[in-house]
Amino acid sequence: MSIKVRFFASIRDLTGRAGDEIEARPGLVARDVWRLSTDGLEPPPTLLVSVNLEFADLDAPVGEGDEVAFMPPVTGG
Amino acid sequence: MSIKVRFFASIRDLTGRAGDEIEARPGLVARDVWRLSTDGLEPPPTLLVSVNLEFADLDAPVGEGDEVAFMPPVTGG
Amino acid sequence: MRVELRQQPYDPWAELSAHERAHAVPGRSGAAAVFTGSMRDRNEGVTVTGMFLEHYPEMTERHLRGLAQEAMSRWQLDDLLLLHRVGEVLPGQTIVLVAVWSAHRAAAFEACRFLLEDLKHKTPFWKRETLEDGERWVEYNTPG
Amino acid sequence: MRVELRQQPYDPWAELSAHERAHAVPGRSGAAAVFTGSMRDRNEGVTVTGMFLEHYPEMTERHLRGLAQEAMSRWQLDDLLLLHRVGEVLPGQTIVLVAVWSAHRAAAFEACRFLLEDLKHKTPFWKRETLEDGERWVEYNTPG
Repeated sequence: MSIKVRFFASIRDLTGRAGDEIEARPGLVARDVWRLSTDGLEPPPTLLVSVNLEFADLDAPVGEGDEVAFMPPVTGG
Repeated sequence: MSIKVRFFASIRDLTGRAGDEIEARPGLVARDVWRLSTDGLEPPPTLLVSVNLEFADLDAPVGEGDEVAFMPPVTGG
Repeated sequence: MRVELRQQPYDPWAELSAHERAHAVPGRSGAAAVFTGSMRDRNEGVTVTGMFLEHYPEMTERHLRGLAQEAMSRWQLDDLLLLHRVGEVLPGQTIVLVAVWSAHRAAAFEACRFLLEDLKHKTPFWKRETLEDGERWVEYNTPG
Repeated sequence: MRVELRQQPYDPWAELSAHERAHAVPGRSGAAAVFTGSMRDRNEGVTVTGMFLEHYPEMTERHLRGLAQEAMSRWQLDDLLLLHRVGEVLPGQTIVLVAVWSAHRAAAFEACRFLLEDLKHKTPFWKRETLEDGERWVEYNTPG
């Protein structure tokens, strides 16, 4: 099992990719997932994070089978 | 010239008439018009008054050619 | 900007559609806020079978024109539509339609609510309800 | 209660008319509050010729269902309709339609505004504008 990573909108442009798949390891948090999938890119201050379709923060724990997404501030409506 | 008096909704039911016409005299205010057209009925505490199609109060001066109306709280919308 | 008193029932969505077809500049207004108020078949726990909406024609029309002008300039609206029934109304029929168009949502929401609160508390309309065993005047509107 | 994402343009007034015909109980709801948001042809002083509305399908739909449920129970609404475009949008087209039905006006106004503020600030949608000389992401929504 692994962790599914997705990037949306301007964050996808920033990272240059729509998603990633990384190996799950004990003790990972969302910030680690960002680091591992972006070659150490600094997370933008306004970055939004979700874990399994719910907003979370960069310190949220993530594990096997989780889907972690990174996105910019939303602009719908 | 005289003063035209109109009663609306439950105030018309209270006074038993839709309107009146009274002789203008110097120094009249809306309260006098009420008294003269209603046989001394006490004005209800929630009574609304208009003079020439604008809300006014019972102390508003009225004179020749004016239209004075008495009505209950409004309930539109 | 259009303000009308209506003796006959109307379909608020058809009115809005027709108004936009006639007046809207495509791409101009980012926001429209709309309120429709309809006659309920119950009020204060009692079945209501009909209603008569009385008004003070000259004053009501004058008041509504001034009100619409005030909202247009205060919120710099692109457009405004206000329809209000008078006379006999039946349950389920639309009594009031208020619609405002503006560049952004805050102005649209605020102006729509402002117009409705004035209609409820300052515009000369009076409702007389027909109940199963008689009639009664609605004595006051509830706070917004 | 109905929540839908739409790939194709829609007419908000026709949607409301059809929804009421299908779902409204005549005489029940005294109030309906509606908001429509449309694409403007200018934004921040620049001409905008088109827009792509990106979303996060699984999360956006899940979020919207939860949001609608929350509004329904918090304001004890009679009904709710929420439509939102995704994909390519052109100036003048309706992006969002929010409509709520309730017994009284305060609940309708408040719920409608609550839904719209969530759509603007918490629901996963992102706008990419097409300008005359390129494209840009809309970076943030203005406060309500």
